[in-house]
Amino acid sequence: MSTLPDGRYVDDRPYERDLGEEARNADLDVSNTRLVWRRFREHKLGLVSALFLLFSYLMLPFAGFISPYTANERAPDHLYGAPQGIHLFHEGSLIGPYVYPITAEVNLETFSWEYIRDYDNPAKLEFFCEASYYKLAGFIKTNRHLFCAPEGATVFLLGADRLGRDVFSRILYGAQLSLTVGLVGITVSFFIGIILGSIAGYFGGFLDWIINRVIEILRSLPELPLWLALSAAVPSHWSPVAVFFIISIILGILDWPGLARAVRSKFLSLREEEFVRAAEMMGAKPSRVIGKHLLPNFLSHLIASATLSIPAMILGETALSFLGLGLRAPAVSWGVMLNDAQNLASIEIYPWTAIPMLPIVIIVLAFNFFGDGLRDALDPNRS
Amino acid sequence: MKVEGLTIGFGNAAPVVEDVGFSVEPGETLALVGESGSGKTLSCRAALRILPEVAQVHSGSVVFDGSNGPVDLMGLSERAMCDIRGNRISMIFQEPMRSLSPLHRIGNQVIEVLRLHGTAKGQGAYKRVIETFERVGFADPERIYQSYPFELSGGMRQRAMIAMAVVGKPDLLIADEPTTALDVTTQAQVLGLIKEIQQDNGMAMILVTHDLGVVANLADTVTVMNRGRVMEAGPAPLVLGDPQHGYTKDLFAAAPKIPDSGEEVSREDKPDYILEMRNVSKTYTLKGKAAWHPKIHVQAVRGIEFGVERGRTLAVVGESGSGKTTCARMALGAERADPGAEILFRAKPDADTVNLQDLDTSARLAFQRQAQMVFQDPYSTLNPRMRVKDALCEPMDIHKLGTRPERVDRAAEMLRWVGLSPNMLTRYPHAFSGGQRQRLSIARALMLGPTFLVCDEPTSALDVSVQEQVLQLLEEIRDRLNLSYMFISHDLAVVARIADEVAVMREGLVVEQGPTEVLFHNPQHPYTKALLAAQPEPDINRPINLKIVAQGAGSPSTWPEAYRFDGTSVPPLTEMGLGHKVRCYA
Amino acid sequence: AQYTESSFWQTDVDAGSLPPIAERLPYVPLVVDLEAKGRVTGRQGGTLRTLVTRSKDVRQMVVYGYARLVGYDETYEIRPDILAALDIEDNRKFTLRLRPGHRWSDGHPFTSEDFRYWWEDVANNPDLSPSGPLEFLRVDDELPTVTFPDENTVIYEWSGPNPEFVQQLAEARPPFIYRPAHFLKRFHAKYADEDSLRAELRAKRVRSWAALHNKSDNMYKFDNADLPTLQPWMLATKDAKSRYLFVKNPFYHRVDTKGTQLPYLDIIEMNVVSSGLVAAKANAGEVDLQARGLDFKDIAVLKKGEAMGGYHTELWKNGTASQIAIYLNLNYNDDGWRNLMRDVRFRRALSLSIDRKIINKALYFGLAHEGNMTVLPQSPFHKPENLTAWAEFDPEKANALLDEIGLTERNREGQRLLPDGRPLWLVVETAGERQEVENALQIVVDNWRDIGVKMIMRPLERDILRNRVYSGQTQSAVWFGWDNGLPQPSTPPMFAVPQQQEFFAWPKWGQYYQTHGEAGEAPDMPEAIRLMELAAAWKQSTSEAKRGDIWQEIVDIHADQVFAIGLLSGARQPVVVNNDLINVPQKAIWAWSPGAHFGVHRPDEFWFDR
Amino acid sequence: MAMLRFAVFRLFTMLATLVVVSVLIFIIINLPPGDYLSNQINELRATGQSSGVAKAEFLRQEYALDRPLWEQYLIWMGFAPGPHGFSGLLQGEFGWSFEFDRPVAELVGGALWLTVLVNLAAILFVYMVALPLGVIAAARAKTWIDYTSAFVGYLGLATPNFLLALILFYYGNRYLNLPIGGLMDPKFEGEPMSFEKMKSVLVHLIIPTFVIGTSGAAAMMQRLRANLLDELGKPYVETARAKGMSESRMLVKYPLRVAFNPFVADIGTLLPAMVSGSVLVSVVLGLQTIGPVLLTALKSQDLFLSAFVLMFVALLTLIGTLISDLLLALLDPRIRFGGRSS
Ligand SMILES: Nc1ncnc2c1ncn2[C@@H]1O[C@H](COP(=O)(O)OP(=O)(O)OP(=O)(O)O)[C@@H](O)[C@H]1O
Ligand SMILES: Nc1ncnc2c1ncn2[C@@H]1O[C@H](COP(=O)(O)OP(=O)(O)OP(=O)(O)O)[C@@H](O)[C@H]1O
Ligand SMILES: [Mg+2]
Ligand SMILES: [Mg+2]
Repeated sequence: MSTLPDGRYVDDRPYERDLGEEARNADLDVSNTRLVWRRFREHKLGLVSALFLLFSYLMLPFAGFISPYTANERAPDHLYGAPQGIHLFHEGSLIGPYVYPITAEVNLETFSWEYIRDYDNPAKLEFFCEASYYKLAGFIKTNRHLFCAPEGATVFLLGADRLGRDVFSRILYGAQLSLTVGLVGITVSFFIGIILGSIAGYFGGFLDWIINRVIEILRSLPELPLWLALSAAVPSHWSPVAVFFIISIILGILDWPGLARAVRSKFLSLREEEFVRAAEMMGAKPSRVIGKHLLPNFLSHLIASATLSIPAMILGETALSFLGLGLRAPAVSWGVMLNDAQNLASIEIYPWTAIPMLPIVIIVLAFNFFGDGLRDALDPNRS
Repeated sequence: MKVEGLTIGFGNAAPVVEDVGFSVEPGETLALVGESGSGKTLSCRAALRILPEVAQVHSGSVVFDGSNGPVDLMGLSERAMCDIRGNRISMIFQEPMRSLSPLHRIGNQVIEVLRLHGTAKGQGAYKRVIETFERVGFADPERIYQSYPFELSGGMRQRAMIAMAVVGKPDLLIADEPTTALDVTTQAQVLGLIKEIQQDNGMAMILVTHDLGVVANLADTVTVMNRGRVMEAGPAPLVLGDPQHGYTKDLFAAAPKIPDSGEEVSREDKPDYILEMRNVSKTYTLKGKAAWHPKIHVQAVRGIEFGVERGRTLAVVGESGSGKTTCARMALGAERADPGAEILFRAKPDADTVNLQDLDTSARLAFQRQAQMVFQDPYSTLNPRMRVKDALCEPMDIHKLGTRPERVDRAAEMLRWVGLSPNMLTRYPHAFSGGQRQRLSIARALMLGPTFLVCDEPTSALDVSVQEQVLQLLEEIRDRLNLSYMFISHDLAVVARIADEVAVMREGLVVEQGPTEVLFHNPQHPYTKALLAAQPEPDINRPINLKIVAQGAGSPSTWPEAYRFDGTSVPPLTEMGLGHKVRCYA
Repeated sequence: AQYTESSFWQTDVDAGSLPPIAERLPYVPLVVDLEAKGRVTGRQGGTLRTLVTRSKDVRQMVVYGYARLVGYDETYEIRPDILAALDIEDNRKFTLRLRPGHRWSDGHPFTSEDFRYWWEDVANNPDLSPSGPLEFLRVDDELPTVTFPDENTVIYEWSGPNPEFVQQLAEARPPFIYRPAHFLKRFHAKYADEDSLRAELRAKRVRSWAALHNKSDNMYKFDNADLPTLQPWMLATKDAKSRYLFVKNPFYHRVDTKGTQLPYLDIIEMNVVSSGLVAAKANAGEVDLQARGLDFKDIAVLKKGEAMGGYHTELWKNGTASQIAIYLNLNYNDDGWRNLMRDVRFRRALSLSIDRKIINKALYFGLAHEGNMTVLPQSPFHKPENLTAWAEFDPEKANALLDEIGLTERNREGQRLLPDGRPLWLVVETAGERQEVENALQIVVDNWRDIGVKMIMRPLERDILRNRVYSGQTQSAVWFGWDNGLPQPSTPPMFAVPQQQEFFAWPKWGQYYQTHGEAGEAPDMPEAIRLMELAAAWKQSTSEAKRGDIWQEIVDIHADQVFAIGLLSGARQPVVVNNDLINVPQKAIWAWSPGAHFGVHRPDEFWFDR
Repeated sequence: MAMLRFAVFRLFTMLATLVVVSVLIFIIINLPPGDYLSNQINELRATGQSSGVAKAEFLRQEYALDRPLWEQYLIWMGFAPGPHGFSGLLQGEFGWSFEFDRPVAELVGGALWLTVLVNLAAILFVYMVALPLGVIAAARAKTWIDYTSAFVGYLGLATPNFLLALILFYYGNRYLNLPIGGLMDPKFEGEPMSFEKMKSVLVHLIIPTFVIGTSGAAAMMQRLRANLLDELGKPYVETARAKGMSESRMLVKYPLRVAFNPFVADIGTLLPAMVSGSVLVSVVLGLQTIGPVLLTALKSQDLFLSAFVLMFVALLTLIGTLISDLLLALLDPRIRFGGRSS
């Protein structure tokens, strides 16, 4: 650095005359997905959520193995059994994981079940033991469980319900349905909603008019009577899961207009953006403009919407069961379990029957943070 | 305002602004010039503390000595900062389109500055805004007040930005390339306005610009930046007259000038037009004040007739808002002309002509393969969610040319051509400087190897040395590949250099048209004359001749009889010499 | 006798807008000896709060009020009530004797004119009754001759016996064969003048005088505050939506031995709330008497709230013959299945394999009676062995029975196969309203799986279920057992024989009878035919003993044939009673028919000891 | 002008759509087997109450339920004469409710204002809670306030409404002495509006508003947040900052308006939601709104009542979409509904 006598300042580093070479190095070959992943990793909460979700889904086939009971296995002597803690120390000495056996007795004064713990006879849990048969991953029939109740005792980690079924095991089994089938509806609804919404929004004019009329009509159509009619029309011998599957697809089919309108209105405005014009002038086909230019600019909303529909889809059946259409036994889902818990006794006297709320909240939050992480990773402004 | 030791970086990478310092006194103008991408904008923003979130100020202080004594802006509370921004220090952003909210009327966005700081209220504020609009050269300020940004031409938006910045009469104005999109007459007017305010209020100004002519005309001190560092700084006469640093020297040497005289080029008898526009007009309907108000119609272009010869360059110059961009867009079929127009394109000398007004899908695709555009506002034409790599590869993608690696290779090649590093391929558009984005736009247009290129102010945001490089590039490929250009620019020096033929537009009309040499050395129309006179020269001793400017740039009804427009009656284009047409009564 | 004026009406009496008590009562009021019934003679006054779940349930006040021409007493014998006497000759001729001086709630005399009006101008008016008088008035399609010899006498007479007549009059929802003629005539085209009728039509927004008449004339719906009534309480709120007040009828015909006019309670306040909240409200002490909307599963919560809510929870027994019964549809549209279901061994096997004990324990704390559908112990036809017939848990026997039928083939999952090779998947449709049904069926699913029968449960909307059953689309359905679990010899046995489609085992046979052969199918199973014969014999017979025998045989046939697989009976119905409310029985039966829920326990005798 | 023309054009399409919708509605509510009166007769018979049958049969003729479906439709709409001449929707006759035995108009009118009240409260709640929270969550993304609001929102969303209501009622009654169910203390019913009544209504509204509102609020908040985060990086936001706007004011004026686009698109559902939005919630909470009326009507196939309510909701939906389209055009001047130019 130097200051000339006339008050000028001149940099005195050697000066080379080449243009625009940037010092920063970036590897060119990284694919977009990799970059997104790299950025996603920085969102800690999102990462944890993603891992949790991954774990949850990977666990689904092994739900039978992890849970000590099968979904509809009843313990007739432990109706409304209270949650049992797992203890390690008994009278000051470590004897490994054990439970106190419980006997349930009717109290005809209060008309409720009372649980008497037998503190003298701790029963040690068994591991990799044999209990009732189930199908691992849906086809391997086995009776090995990660842990099971000791002889003569029960292990209800989260209590038992009215018929003496283990809430913990049912939550695990319920996840198999709740975490999968409901998503089908979301997929269907997003698929239709995005496609039709994009078409309406991007092309406008006549197509927009038509699609909007369809949306209006669909939206004006009452869902309630439709469900009522449907419940009469479904063939009787269909399994509950099949019915539920169909219903979630129909839910999806009925659900798309909201999304489609959102997509449409956003696209009506986005399509006027210069970069869309530019793409068109390069000769980009509509599908390309929509897929590569418009949708990515609406992705945040879509991610948020998807996350938000998840609890709705998981719980959709509880509303439907008011109309006799919900998922029903012997199928187990979180919605079914909560449905059973919708009475005062469950709240006041046997609160553990309402526990399935927790996994729903946790899963939904995980999806939310995962979605947020994804949004963040895709956000160009954060690079 | 005094900036010292400013270092800004992104993430862990090497800082992009390093140890930069400059200062400006009240009533003074500091010109910040330098290479495109050298960190000028970032430094200015840092002073206002509105850097992008990912940017970090590693060190530096910004001391602002306003009416309340000196304060270090870096340490100020967000609240206090709000008081300073817009009120004490205001800023004109480089890219006016993106910097204006698309959903609010211009007037609303401008008057807000007054309301926010309680400078003026109600009718008074409105008056002041309208007045400022007038002073930045809007013929119809009320209309502008009611318009939305997308309804304005590039230059008009820029003027709206300027109006927004100066309407609050700040102590310091940071003007980031405030006149790039303005034609020279308007530019002169705007610069005049700024000077006036400076004199009246003792306003200080930091002027970022590439136009050394403007620097020469306006600046008191100059700071030259390159690659994030200050190369040279000092009083304008000294730096301009006697550059010391190597970079400064190079920079000034690269400044284009209108050649003093040129030789007549012989012309072929029958021009081979690649694109010909006949009787092309375009009328826009504005969103009125409210649903029940009558609609305002704007005749953006009125009866244009010209053609672009194969292998040659047609330059279109003219007043901001005169319909140049509209013309260009119509030439590429991006906008439909009013009925009755014919826009004919002939891909090869022996091919059939196609009328762009009625193309079917496949013909359109074929046309789009041949014809590309460099947009005036590169920022908004780049999808903010697309990496540069994808944006550049997209044209090839669309036309299914090459394999993926080939496309990327070509993209890297193109970047190199326009003076950018291939490293930048993985960045998103927002992570570039204005000039860099402009070059991206050029690179993208070249990706397909078109035969016809419409360049809408392609070099306005480039410093002269880069501009030189780009122009060279354009010339080279024109000569090598027999490319034809339609070139829109406000920089007459650039036009003089690259164009074979020039059309001068005013109010949607071509007022004069002819071969470059003729036009530059024998201008007939008062407006053309005004344009030439208003062209600032990078020479401190040759100030702009404001008298000619005023005469030509004034309203068409003040022109001499022969040229005067009177309402809708307009003089015809009269052939004056070989290919030289002037709009006058013969 | 000396009657005491009620303080509730005192001001009206003093003001002269209401005659004094002695003039309001019939000359011979019905005197109730509360002490003899083991109750406590009470005091007038107080407001009783209760809840219903739909606003149309204001009709419950007609049910609870239970003022009938004749009605059941607490031993389920029929006694005259509004009538002073009812003379019956051979079940053919019925002489109804009214109480002289009896008045409608608006003070107008209640006379044979009111009966005549109904018979001639309502029941036989083609506009008001398009299909003529009610079914129960027809004996072999013959209508009665109805005569009105004097103001206080009405005679219904048929050539053959009509044993149903009296029972119907004592129902929870009786056919009101009398109407307040003085009130209704102004809506009747025959009596009203045309102009005022037209004005009335416009005001009420109805289209024809018939509709207007019909609307005004809802003795059962009880939603017209202007319509005079004979019930103990009358509606006092107009246009209410969620809160209905009923005040005591000043002309009510019953008094206690101390000369206090019944009902004791001045006001009944009926609030409409959603069904899910009844328990919560009861728990919070917001009701004084509540059974409707409360379920067995609420008992724990109710008990818990007793101390704070100032009430106690009585547990009555339900009066239906079976709390949960599975009906195999003997008229199912599918041949293979129908044949199987008609095989009594199949029904027995299914019944035998159900572990009722567990269900009882899980659902009712073991307090209900496990067993097949049969009459309740209070009925003279109850036999303990009928309750346990084919109802003890014996999967082995069940398996043996199924094997015996020939259902020996099984698929890989261990499910038996029909002779035509289809797996034995039994779809059980339910009305989906009761959680306990679902829970019970859960257990049944497991039980049946053990005998190789796969059960699929399918909840439906109540009306949809019914329509499906009637058209033979439903394989099997779950419903209550007979509504009337307490038949007496005089109880018409229609509901127990194939004469009603409402018995889900034989919808089509029932239709056949009900439509006189136009729809449905004639019974073609010997046992069904036998039941039909028994019903016919019952109708012809006049002797109590003979009828008793017939009833007994019907009950036995049901027990043997397992037409409905009952799971449990006598489940407990929680009844929340305010601690101050006196005379509410501790042990009683909660039944619609006979009994009209609270009706037979006479709420007009309940009172507040405050 | 163009806007006005557009509005008029939309109005006409709306009417046409309404006719189509009316046909569909009529078909759908007639889909389940049986009709009100035959179900009614069945029910009466099933419970041994044969005495009501005559009346049901009378109604069947009176309301042309014995005619073929298409004829019933025409009569209902007022396109064809019924047993008593033209008396359909077009003539302003909304029909008769069998279930409640009252004219539909009378029935619906009463429930309507309560419905609007409840849902208005819920919508207000949603906007008052979700709007500021969404903006704050975006402005302070990834801070505790963001996470907490997400958690609470999703908690509300993931709890079945009925369970939530029951819990709130039970504990609300026990510890805060809040009323259980209903929309006002029964004793105020039919009373003229008074301060006391107002107070009672407000107290009764607390839990329903909360229950209905939570899910809506969470949805709105999260989506708003996502949209806002997108906008926050845009250069025009910086311009606004450079003007010296305070962060909150800037957020509200600029990005919020852009981010609002998808919500304006959804205004179409807001109106009908005011009427039918909370059907199931109202049913379980025992609110005397149109929701339970509709559900009972549907379940019992009370033809005219359900058809009218559904038609009304459909009309509101259509008006809603109309308004939302017009608002969209106002919100974003760039929007044109025409076909793609060029
Ligand atoms: N968000 C970002 N992320 C990474 N790099 C960025 C980002 N924004 C700007 N840069 C880089 O910082 C450098 C300085 O940019 P700046 O906008 O200050 O340039 P400039 O001097 O204003 O150039 P021009 O004259 O072209 O506008 C450029 O090289 C640019 O690529
Ligand atoms: N979409 C539009 N809607 C309404 N008016 C428009 C629209 N686009 C352009 N205009 C108007 O058309 C006129 C010409 O605009 P155009 O963009 O062609 O000008 P220009 O010559 O390119 O100016 P500049 O040099 O400032 O870019 C201007 O008055 C402008 O306001
Ligand atoms: Mg810049
Ligand atoms: Mg332009």
